[in-house]
Amino acid sequence: MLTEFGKIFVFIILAGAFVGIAIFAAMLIRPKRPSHEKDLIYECGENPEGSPWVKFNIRFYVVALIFLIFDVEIVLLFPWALVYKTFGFYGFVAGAIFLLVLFLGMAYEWRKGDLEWARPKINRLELNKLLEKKEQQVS
Amino acid sequence: MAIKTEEMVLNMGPQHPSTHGVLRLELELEGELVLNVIPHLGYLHRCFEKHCEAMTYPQVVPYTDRMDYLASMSNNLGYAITVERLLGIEIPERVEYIRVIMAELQRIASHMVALGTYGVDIGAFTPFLFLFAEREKILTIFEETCGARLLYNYIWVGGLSHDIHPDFVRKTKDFVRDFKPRITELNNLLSYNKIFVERTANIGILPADVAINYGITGPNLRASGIKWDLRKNDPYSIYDRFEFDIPVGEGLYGTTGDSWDRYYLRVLEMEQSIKIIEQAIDNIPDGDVQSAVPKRIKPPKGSIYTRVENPKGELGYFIISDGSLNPFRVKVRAPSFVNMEVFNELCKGHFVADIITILGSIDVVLGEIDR
Amino acid sequence: MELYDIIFYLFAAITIGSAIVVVNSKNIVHAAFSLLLTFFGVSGIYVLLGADFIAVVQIMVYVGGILILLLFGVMLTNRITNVDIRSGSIQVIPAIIGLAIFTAILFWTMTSTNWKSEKFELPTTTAFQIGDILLSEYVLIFELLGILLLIALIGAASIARRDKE
Amino acid sequence: MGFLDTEFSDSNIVITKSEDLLNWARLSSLWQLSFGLACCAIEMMATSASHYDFDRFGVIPRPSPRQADVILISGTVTLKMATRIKRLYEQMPDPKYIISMGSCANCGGPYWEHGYHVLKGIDRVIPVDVYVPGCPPRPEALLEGLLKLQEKIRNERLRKTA
Amino acid sequence: MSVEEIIQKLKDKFPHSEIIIDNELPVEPFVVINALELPQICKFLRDDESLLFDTLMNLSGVDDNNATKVKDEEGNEKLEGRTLSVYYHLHSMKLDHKLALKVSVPIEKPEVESVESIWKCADWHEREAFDMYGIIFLNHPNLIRILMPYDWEEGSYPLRKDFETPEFYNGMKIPY
Amino acid sequence: MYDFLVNLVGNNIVAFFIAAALPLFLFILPYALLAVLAERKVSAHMQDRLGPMRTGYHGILQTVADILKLIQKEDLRASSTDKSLFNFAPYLVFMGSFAAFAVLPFSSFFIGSSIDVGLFYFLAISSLVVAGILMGGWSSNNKYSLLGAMRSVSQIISYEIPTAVVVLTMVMITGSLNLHTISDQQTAFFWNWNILGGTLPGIAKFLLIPLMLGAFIIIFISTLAEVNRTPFDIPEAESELVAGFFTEYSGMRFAMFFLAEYANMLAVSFLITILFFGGYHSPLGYLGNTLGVEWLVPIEQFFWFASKGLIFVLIQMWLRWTLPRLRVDQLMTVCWKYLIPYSIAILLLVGLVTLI
Amino acid sequence: MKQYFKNTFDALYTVLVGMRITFKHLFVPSVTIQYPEVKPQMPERARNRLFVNMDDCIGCDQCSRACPVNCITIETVKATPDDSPGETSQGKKKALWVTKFDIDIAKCCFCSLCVYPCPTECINMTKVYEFSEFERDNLIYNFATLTMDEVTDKQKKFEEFTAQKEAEKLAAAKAKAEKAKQDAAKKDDKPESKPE
Amino acid sequence: MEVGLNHFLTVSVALFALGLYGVVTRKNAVMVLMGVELILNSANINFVAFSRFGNLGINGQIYALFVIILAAAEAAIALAIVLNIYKTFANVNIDEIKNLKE
Ligand code: SF4
Ligand code: SF4
Ligand code: SF4
Repeated sequence: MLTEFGKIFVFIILAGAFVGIAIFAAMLIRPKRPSHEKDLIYECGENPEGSPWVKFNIRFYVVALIFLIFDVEIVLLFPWALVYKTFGFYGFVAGAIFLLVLFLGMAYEWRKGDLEWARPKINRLELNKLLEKKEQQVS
Repeated sequence: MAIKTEEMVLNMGPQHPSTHGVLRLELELEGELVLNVIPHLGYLHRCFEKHCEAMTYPQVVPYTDRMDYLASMSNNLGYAITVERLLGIEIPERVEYIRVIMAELQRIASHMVALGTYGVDIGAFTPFLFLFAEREKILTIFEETCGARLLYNYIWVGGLSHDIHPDFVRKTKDFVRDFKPRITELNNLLSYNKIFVERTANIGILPADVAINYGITGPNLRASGIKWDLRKNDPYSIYDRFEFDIPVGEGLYGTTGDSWDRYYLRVLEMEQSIKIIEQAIDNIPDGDVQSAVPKRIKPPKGSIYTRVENPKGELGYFIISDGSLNPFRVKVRAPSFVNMEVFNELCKGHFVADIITILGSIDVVLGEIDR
Repeated sequence: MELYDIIFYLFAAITIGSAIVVVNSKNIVHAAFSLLLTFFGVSGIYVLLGADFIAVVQIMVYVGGILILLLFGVMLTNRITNVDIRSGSIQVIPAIIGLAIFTAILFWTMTSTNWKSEKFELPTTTAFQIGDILLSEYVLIFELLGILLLIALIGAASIARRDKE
Repeated sequence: MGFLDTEFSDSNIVITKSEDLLNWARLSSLWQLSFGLACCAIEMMATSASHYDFDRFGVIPRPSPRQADVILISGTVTLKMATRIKRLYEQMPDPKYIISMGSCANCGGPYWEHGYHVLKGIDRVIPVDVYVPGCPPRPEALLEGLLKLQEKIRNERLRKTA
Repeated sequence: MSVEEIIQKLKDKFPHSEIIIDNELPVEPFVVINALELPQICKFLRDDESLLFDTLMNLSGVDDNNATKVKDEEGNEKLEGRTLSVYYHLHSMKLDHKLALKVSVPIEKPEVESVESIWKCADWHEREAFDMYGIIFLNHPNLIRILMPYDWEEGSYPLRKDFETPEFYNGMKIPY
Repeated sequence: MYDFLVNLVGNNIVAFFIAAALPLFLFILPYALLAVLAERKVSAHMQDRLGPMRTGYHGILQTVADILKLIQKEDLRASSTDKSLFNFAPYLVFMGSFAAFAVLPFSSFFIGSSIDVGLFYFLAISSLVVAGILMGGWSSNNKYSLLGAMRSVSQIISYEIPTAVVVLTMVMITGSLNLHTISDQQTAFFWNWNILGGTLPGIAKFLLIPLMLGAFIIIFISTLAEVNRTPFDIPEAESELVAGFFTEYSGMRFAMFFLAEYANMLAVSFLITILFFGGYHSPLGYLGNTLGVEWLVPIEQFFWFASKGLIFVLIQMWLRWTLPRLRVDQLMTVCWKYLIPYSIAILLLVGLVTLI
Repeated sequence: MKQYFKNTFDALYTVLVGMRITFKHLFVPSVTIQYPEVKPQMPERARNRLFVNMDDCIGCDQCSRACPVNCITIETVKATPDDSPGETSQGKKKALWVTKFDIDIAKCCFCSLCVYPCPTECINMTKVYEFSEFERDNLIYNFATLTMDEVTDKQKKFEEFTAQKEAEKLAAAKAKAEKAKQDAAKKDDKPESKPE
Repeated sequence: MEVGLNHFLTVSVALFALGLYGVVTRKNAVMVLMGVELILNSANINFVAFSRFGNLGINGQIYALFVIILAAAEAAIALAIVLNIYKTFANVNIDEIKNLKE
């Protein structure tokens, strides 16, 4: 007998099989005409300069980090949300405190600016300085 | 930033959905932050200036069409005025009126494309199509009069290629009437949309002094708060007879001279153009539009620099004549070419997405940059 | 063999097989993605053990959170283009020997102990139970976990941000 | 070896029918590489705008060549651009088609004589399927070119032509 | 201010330089100055209270194609004296007056001082003039080709009157 | 239906394979085909045009042609991609989005799997999609892909939090994680729907209505972001990143991403339907019940479920063709600074209200 | 704080306004012209494919000279008087056989500059815009009505004619010379005869 | 043989051994972290298995939940530290960092 999770598993297997079959079917039909250019990475028709596999903005990392913590807290809150009514007000307060702690963390991040994506203001002064320097060179 | 993100060089273009043609931008990125933008031009360099030297004066006109192909009429007009001044001929009133109306219609059409594609750049596709549908009406008017939809070859040295179509006045009036509510609609749909405002306000601020030093002209200059419009400040044709305002950027949602200002200024300019058309359309005098067209254009030896207010900015023609049938040298001061120069300065320190925003707000046409 | 057994062996194979890839793969990104399979397999094992809530938590936290974070960490600290990504191993032979001994001991203990192995019938859904216990017996831990996570958040974020100042 | 790569020496009804079906699919879903070069590109945009509506023919712009079927060379091809176009074309997966739109793409157009930096015809670099004349071609002309291309696809056969 | 007044002013300021007003041409007079003094004069033009030329409207290179035949000692005919010129069109937005400058340099040594540091917009214009005529702008920060491909034939400047289209570029045939 | 199939086939596993395949082939695929067409038609009419017209009557076969064409396309993979990951990513993405359908009750008669942690599972399984996207984007070895994948991932995970918080709110109201139970609670007429306060008694119901409205808006926005739709489609923002994480994909693999995208849209629409709009329940009672025709009821239920879900899909499309898109930092701002605080506030208020 | 709520409100409000507009447009009839079925009416001045009415063309080469693109190639042969190409519809006499009148439409930029100078208004722009081709060479339009044979024929005739003329001329010259000689002779004679 | 407690424990032991192997042998700090995750997972299997077969009851699952949460917190902190190490040494290979420390 299939359990309820078994059914989910069936769904997943089926999805995988569907993709497999679709791609296989395409393989039977589609042509294959390799060429050198097709082997290159697309970059608007230019030669790709350098690899994309470089370190990217740490912002993404920080987002993932905050997400992880929040995720975990939500995981903990699910059982709470299911049963807090049976505990009445006490149950609610227990969860509320937990939530407030969560909120505190968020407020901290907010204050610290971890939720911003830093954007230096356009430096007008620098531009002017640059101009001045150039002028001095000239004269 | 905690970890120094490595610099990454990203190519945008020449084939890129939003570089408005074949511009190639080389972005030096630090993560998503742009450190430097190096525009690479010339992907559409069609040797305009060389062609001019091989053509006779009237034959150059079709080639001017193909520079700023979004504003062919204005290009024609600039060239015609330049050569006329070189020749020193007088133009009939009727021609002047028609020219002004045409140029203003063209300005509206050009701004429509600018605004529409700007919407696409920001991610709104619908306004683009609405504006193109409106633009189609202008094109129909043009087509009826001169037979072509995009590259008109209409304004000739000394006159026009055709007289206006009998329906012209009525259709133009219809268009003007129908167009006003569409501007409101556009504003509601796009200009005042919070997301749009957030995307464009305070992005790519161009301060007035920098703008002047970089020689920026046209809507981009006005958006920085400088009231400077050649139609008023250095009037050509018969612009001094009309009443219209020069809108300037006010920084309604952000700082003066930001992308939103540049965008919105074009909306305002369309309104002003309509005002001019309304004044001119009823007063077209009678006359022959080809009476002043010289049979053989052979200007005296000399050089001249003339500028007109194109939709994109100051379009200047510098013509040296050596007294023969062909110009000796034609140099075009293309507004986009000059406006584009400040691009790097505007982009520094913005995100990748803002590059598109800024580029769209400058409104460049590659045909004009590369010529 | 019953279906239950087959599925168990399937998941066990997925888990252990991908775990082997994780510890042996030269390419660190491949290792991280095999970790995905491991987590998935472990989650399947939880389901077989009747712990549905834990199984879903496993997917949510491990796959959706830790794995992504790990991947970001990998992408942040490695120049993947060059050989650096192929993170090598050290002391393979001694490790294997030591581990073999250790595993043998563990295994021996495991099999020789007479576990009180009756099947403890779990309710069909464990989420309610977990909630109940969490709010009664472990309520202090529940709150403490909140604070722990807060500290972790602040700590991790400030470490990651440290040299901004 | 896919079906489309095989060359059948003779055709039976199954092959013809499936050919027809596949051809029909190809011709009614021509995704275009969104890519404009010059003035013609504006008319191309006008063609996809409301009045002419490219979408009616199943043509939608795809920004990446990997997902495109047809490349519309809409405008002047300069020497600097030609290599890029070639690469973009090459990077598209087969089967793929080219429409050369406008005088410039056909043969250099108004720039054929003195254009030291203009490629005189895109067919010097990549094989063109349909030439649409005009400067710029009216949107209807472009649509007609598209119909011509559909015609061509409809008549494509896997059978070896003797 | 009219051109004459401006010239006078310039002459006063730079007494040793040759500043010639060239209005033999009927339409627009311009001021011919020495290529090497250009930056100083330009800076003066921009900064002087009564001039304030704050924008450079246009900068164009021109191939004058004015070579004259000269006979050297051995009697061989030689073309000589061909110059390349650069025209500057200045404009003052504040005071609303214009001025055109011209400098000419021999084609053998086409070197002009750059005004990029005075008017930023000269940057690309100068690059274009370099690209098209091979005029070298000294002290320009980044004088490379702008419109033509970077790997275009060295020393081949398309807008010079004696330019000949090369047969091939990167394996592509150029002439029709 | 499941029992019926068991009887028919005799083996319940096979029966369930068929039962699971049914939604896939009877619903998801036709839906996806239609949705793509609808998207094009709706957008076209919004923009005063017509949309596909020439394949079949008014272009109804357009997507069929698209798929048939995609099958014929060469499958390109640049040599510098990470081969195995590149190949595997579409599987992962499609599996992730299809597995979500397993727990959705299409009608009281057809439910894939009625696990007791269904709601929670629904949130969790989307992490497969996240991993798939990251995999595809990274392995493509393309800058646009990688940037797109990064953005996409951080966007999806960020917006998972407001979604989860709103879901949590709903769990507090319904006291269940089982989607089937939640749907069944909102039976009978539309005033029992959760958006109108659910089945809560008395004053609490009325207090809940504004809160529910807020919660609905929040979850709608955040699910919009989770499925990468405008105004949150920056990962595949054409104007910046060409095509986002699937820039390098062609042919059938690309079609899988495409399909998954539309399947995702539908899945989240269904989730909203179940949580707020009564799931498969009819707003007006059943014709089958009044007529006494038993077998009509499930069909009606299915109809209501599908149409409610499709309405939300249509609203998603409507939004897409109206709005410009946000920038990546604004996206984060919207999520962290607006949606999450609001949702947490709603959560606390709901907690108080339900205790009344 | 106030800003915070204002932002929230603004965002929702403007989004709704936008949605209302797009919703309204859902019911606006579409402006699309369904091209292959419905063909738009061309304005009478439409500038599309060129057409040359060869009956009227006098081969004056004006159009070719006006064309900035040089896409008109005209070759003519002078007509011989016995084989006149006739008259144009306006009654102008043709003096040239147009042996070649090619317009390379692929190069043409549709500027219509060639139309104006034509003295007989025989070159004009039509409303035909659908003429895409699979081969580029098909885009070179030959308007000359003469067949190859005729061309060679005309050329020959012209050559003959010129040759004849030449000959005539020569003859004439000769005759003249002769005459002159004779005259001279006569002159010579005359005085001789005068005294007679 | 019917699948029972021992089977699960075997998987757990195998996972533990592999995790330990990873921790001991891998040079890259992130890889070490992955090993740790494997170990934690193996422990979790034990908890859950005992909650099923032993007398731990629902408590076993609670412990597993706590372990998962701790693992998350640990991963967050550990990765932050790894990043920091990387920042200072531009390297995350453990043996090399040892050398660099002096
Ligand atoms: S063919 Fe004409 S319209 Fe098209 S790009 Fe060339 S010049 Fe422009
Ligand atoms: S329309 Fe223009 S380009 Fe075409 S043949 Fe006539 S003059 Fe030449
Ligand atoms: S101008 Fe008219 S008559 Fe003269 S050659 Fe051309 S077409 Fe013939």
